[in-house]
Amino acid sequence: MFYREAGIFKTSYAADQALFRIPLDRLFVIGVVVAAIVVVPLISNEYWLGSIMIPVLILSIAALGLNILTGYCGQVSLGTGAFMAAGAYMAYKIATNFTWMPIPLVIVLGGLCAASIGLAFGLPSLRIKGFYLAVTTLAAQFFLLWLFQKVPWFVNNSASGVPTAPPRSVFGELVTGAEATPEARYLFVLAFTVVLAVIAGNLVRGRIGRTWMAIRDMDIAAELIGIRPLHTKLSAFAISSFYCGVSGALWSFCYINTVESSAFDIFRSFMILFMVIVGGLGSVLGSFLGAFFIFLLPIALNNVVTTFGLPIATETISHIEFMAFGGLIVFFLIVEPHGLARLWQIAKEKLRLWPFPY
Amino acid sequence: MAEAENVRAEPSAQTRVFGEPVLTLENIELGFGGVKAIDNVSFEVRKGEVLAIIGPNGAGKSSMLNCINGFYKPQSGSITFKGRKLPGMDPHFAAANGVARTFQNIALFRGMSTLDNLMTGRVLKMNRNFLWQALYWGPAQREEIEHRAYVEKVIDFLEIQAIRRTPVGRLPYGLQKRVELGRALAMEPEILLLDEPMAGMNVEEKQDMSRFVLEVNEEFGTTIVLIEHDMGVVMDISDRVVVLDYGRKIADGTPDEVRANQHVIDAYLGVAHD
Amino acid sequence: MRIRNLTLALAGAAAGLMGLAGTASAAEGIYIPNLVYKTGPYAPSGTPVAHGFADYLAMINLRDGGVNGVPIIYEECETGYKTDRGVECYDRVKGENGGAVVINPWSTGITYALIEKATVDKIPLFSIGYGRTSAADGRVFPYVFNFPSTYWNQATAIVRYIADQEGGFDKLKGKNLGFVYLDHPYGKEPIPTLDILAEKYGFTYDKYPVPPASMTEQKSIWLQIRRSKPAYVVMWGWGAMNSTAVSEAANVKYPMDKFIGNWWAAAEPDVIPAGDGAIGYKGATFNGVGTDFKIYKDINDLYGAGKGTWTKDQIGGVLYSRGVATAAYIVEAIKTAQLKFGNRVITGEEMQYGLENLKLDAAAIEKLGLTGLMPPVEITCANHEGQNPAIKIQQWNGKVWEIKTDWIPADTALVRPLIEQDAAQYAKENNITPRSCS
Amino acid sequence: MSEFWFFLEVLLSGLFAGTMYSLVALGFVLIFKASGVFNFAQGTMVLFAALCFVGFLEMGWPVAVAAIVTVGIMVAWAYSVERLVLRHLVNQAPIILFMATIGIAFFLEGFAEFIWGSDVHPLNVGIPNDAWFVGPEGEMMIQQFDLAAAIIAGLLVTVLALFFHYTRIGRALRAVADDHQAALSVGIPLNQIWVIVWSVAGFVALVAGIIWGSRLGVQFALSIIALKALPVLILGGFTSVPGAIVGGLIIGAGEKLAEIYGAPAIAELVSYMSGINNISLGGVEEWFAYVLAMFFLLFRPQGLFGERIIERV
Repeated sequence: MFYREAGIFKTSYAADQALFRIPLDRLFVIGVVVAAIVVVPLISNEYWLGSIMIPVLILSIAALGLNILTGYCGQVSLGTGAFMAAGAYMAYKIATNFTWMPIPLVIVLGGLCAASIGLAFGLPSLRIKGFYLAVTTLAAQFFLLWLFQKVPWFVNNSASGVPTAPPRSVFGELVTGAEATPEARYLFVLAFTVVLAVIAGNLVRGRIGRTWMAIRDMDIAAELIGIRPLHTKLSAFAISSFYCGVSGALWSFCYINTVESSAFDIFRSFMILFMVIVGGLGSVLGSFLGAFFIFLLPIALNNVVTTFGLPIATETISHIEFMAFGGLIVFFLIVEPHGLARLWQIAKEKLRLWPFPY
Repeated sequence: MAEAENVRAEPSAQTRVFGEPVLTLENIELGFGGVKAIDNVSFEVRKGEVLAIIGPNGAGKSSMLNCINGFYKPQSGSITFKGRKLPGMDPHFAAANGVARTFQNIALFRGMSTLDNLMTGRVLKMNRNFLWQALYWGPAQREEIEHRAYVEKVIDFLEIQAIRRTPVGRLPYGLQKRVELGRALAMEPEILLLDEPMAGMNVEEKQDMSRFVLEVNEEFGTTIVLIEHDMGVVMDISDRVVVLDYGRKIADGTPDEVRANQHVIDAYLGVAHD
Repeated sequence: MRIRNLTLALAGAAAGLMGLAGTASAAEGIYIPNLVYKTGPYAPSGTPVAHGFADYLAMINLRDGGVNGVPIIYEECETGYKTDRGVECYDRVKGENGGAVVINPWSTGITYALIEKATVDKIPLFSIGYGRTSAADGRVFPYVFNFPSTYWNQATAIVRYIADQEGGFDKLKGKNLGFVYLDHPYGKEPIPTLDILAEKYGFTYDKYPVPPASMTEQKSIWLQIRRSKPAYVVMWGWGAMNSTAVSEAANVKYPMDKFIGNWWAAAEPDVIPAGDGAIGYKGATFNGVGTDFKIYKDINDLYGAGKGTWTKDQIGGVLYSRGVATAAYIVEAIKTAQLKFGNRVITGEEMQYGLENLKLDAAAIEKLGLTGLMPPVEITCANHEGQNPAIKIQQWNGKVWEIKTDWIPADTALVRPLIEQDAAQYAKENNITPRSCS
Repeated sequence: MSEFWFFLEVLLSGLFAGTMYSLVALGFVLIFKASGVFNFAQGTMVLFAALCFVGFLEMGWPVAVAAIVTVGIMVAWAYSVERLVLRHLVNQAPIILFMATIGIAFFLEGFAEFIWGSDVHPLNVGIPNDAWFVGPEGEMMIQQFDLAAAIIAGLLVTVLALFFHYTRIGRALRAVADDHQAALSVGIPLNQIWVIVWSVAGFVALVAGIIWGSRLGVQFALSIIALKALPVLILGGFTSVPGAIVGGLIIGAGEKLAEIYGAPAIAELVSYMSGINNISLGGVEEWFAYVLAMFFLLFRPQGLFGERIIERV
């Protein structure tokens, strides 16, 4: 009743192929974006904005990237962290060597560097499938992190190997570094997130997205109708790595302020894979839901304890967190392989019928 | 020939005359390990005809189609297509030059809707680059709409309007077969390869499918190569029949000729091979 | 007990998101959050430190009713030694309970990530014997403290110890040493100093990095050490890496008394898994070990009152003692601040004053009952690592760590210019004008 | 000459380290063979089994009792995995099952720590820990521990091979590995088979855990080795027990040789090309196995002992 799609008729194919085919959806998403720009910074305190919204948005970008590769193109990757690291280190290198360059461009170039590295590591995907491919992405994970750590050139020969992200401004407002206000950093990250989400939405409903899904669903048939597997898989690797790279660069520049390889270790790769699974494989919305859920779960657990003063040791919470992650992954794979995004869809279907169950 | 014309919904007045061979296969050999799947087979496909390949199970029929659109590379022999004599077809070259096919076990993209499945058939005809697509604006959008229009024609033709947005994984078997035909048609094929398009269908569904095949052949002038086990259907709709047995060609001719061929009768009645 | 905890936690988890609203309760007290790690591969090292720290503060609350009567509010946030979790923890705790007065990141990576943030927020970071060495330059890093010694000074002191063993610095000439380190910002810290020392004294050293992802795979390193037979092996290790290194060293029959760990690589969890093979292994330390200090009377009272945070038979180890020492420095710094600002809840900014003017001589430490457990320090505006950084060498005898030497002074004349140089470069890169300390 | 002995020592210790990888990989292979599941949780099972074992020992139980009870726990674990997870994921894509086992691994990791804490536990079950010196001047050292571990691993493999070939359950397992549907149709109870094979994998995990644990102490970092088993499997092929052994040996030896001989050579090359001195490239071991596996896959996707797959439509 509240949510309706009946009675909405499209008179052109353009309208029928729009990103959001139902006006209510479109309104809702626009509303969310507007709220994210205006309301969130107003009502959030520094902790919420700086320690929750910013990292969640950044991780959403990485989850989007992995979802393109795994959810849409069906290639499992355990190397997300490495591609994030590539973006972060290259963005740092570019930002410090070309100090005149506007920071958004720096971030995008960092993403492009990650994309080219992703391309290289995507090459084996032509011959290798399934978890065999997962192992080659592990090679990327370990090799790249080792490389960034070993070669002092990447960190401008800094003694500790953990350089600080340089402060940079957009429109005269600092957006990176510790002195940038959380509001400025948040809006900067949000801008990237919105643009990249729209691009992802466009790509997956167009030709490229269809070729990805064709390869995912049945690669042999796809090849026989003329889709080139190599092109398709490589484009997914490149675009996915671009997203991861941008996310990694933002992580270093707008969140932790240092370029540090341990921020992009194998654990990070797993976390992002979890976000995609829990959020929903093959869903743009799911990437966001998954990122929120996986990031907030441990923090929520911790907060319960501190807020209510429950007599639970910190380590116990952390153990519970591990168990909860594991349990949730299994739960979602069994009960709802399409993740939170599918639950959202079901909720919408329920709303459409409400209050009449039939 | 006369047989075939009888069952056509509107028998054409003139005798069906077929043009040049569009595809020539010469001395094709294909084996897996020690097993010979195709043993020195040659035949040609002529423009505008409906060619049936028949034979008992394991005769090498599907392998033959796989050679034609390049999924398998024959160990020897040649395929002449579009004026090029190739040792084996390249799948992309085949698809780009109008060879489309359906599969014995449905090979649809199960996670995608009917519409998207059909749109994948248009992939080779779409060429806006990545940046336009990322924006989904201007040329990219125009292109999408243009191809959507064509796909909608196919949808109308196959009468599958109602399942446009349904993920094909949820469709019943008969409809899936139809969607698969639709995906092949969306490629605007010159040669359509159908691998048992009517397997597992009931009589009504078979009639529908036969009608679609013949209409495609007549309306669009598409050359059709099909594998089918139902002899009634084969004899009714094909212009020419190639019979394979144990990887060898044992007959090639009009349905009537084939029906009278002693080798074919032996093969089907199970006379011991020497 | 654990099961009950689990059910409690699960019940609470549902309400967790509500808790996220971040209700900053305004409890009256000095708020000291602690970024601990009691889980994961580094937990064996992280757990005792956290308990020592927590016990000392609890003891102060129990015995004295707080610092000069102002109670301490203590809270832990689990980081798992992960930088991003550490940053999140910092952001979460910094504003609670009226604001954190000091932050202990307990990880070099987290320290690096927090230096700028903490400076902006005016909350002192106390990285005791870890973190960024050049933060010892208080002019560039006003809010970072790393006394009683830094990695660079420790490296010089260890080399001095080796020279003493060999009979003088001139005996180092031509010697070959091995340096086994965790391939992580922490492990790489002393390398520039070692380079300079090697050049100055004419010795060479081989670097053996241990990747964090496979800390327990050190076979090839120890094979190389067996081949090259370095005169001494110095280790900058952490977590599971240490115990593996000690086991492997014993396996290849490396003379254990020539194997010296830094102060994070010489505690009980590092040697116990290696069994008897570990006997003779040496390590640097800046704190005492054992329960024979006067202060343990009060800590035992704490356990007697059932308010201890650990089990009583586990206390007194190297890392536990370090936690105690850290907390003691913090309490004394609070007292210093209260001398100036009055006996009330102080702010982070006031705590910065307290730390910067902290002066603990032997007599003061004796009064605290901590003689031998922690070294005297004197902090100034410009020098945040203390005036006379020094270490002791301890040795594992199969049962306990025994202190073998008196204080071995670091070569501050060599290190200080390096610190100032690095700090100046940092200041330049980040457009910081060093404050004047004169 | 001593350089030669050193090379031999490196090679040998690499091979010994390889047997450790093989032990972990063996657990993977067992489960993969019988259920087509790539069990990412095998490494965590090693940790969990070792923790239980050492925990019981510390309670003062005799070794045999502790071992038996631990095996019992692993069987119970196998049963609950089958009951709660695998049963609900029959007929899912392999990759879904793979991801589910990642979930299982996380759960078990948290659970193990929850029950047993995060401390390092020394473990001594009486494996000799001395060394022999071989060569004209005793240049080469052979550690008795390594040798003992290799012998145990060898015994285990032999026992498993016999089990697979000569017992009824073993034959049923192989039938299931070949074709689930077919095995079901001849009346082999799939669920039961899965429980058995996960239990056997649990037993292998216990053996691996005891050996690793006696060398390094039972500690949390044990679960990290699970990842190393992946390239071992790639080399050996997922379905081959001898493959797991050979793959482990190749990776073990290759890693050590790459670290000791390869890394300095590359470092020299890099510093020659870039003109920067004093480049240290240690830690090659961290990625060597994965990169080796990746290149290997490019040329032989089915592994050393795997069967070639013919694609069909």
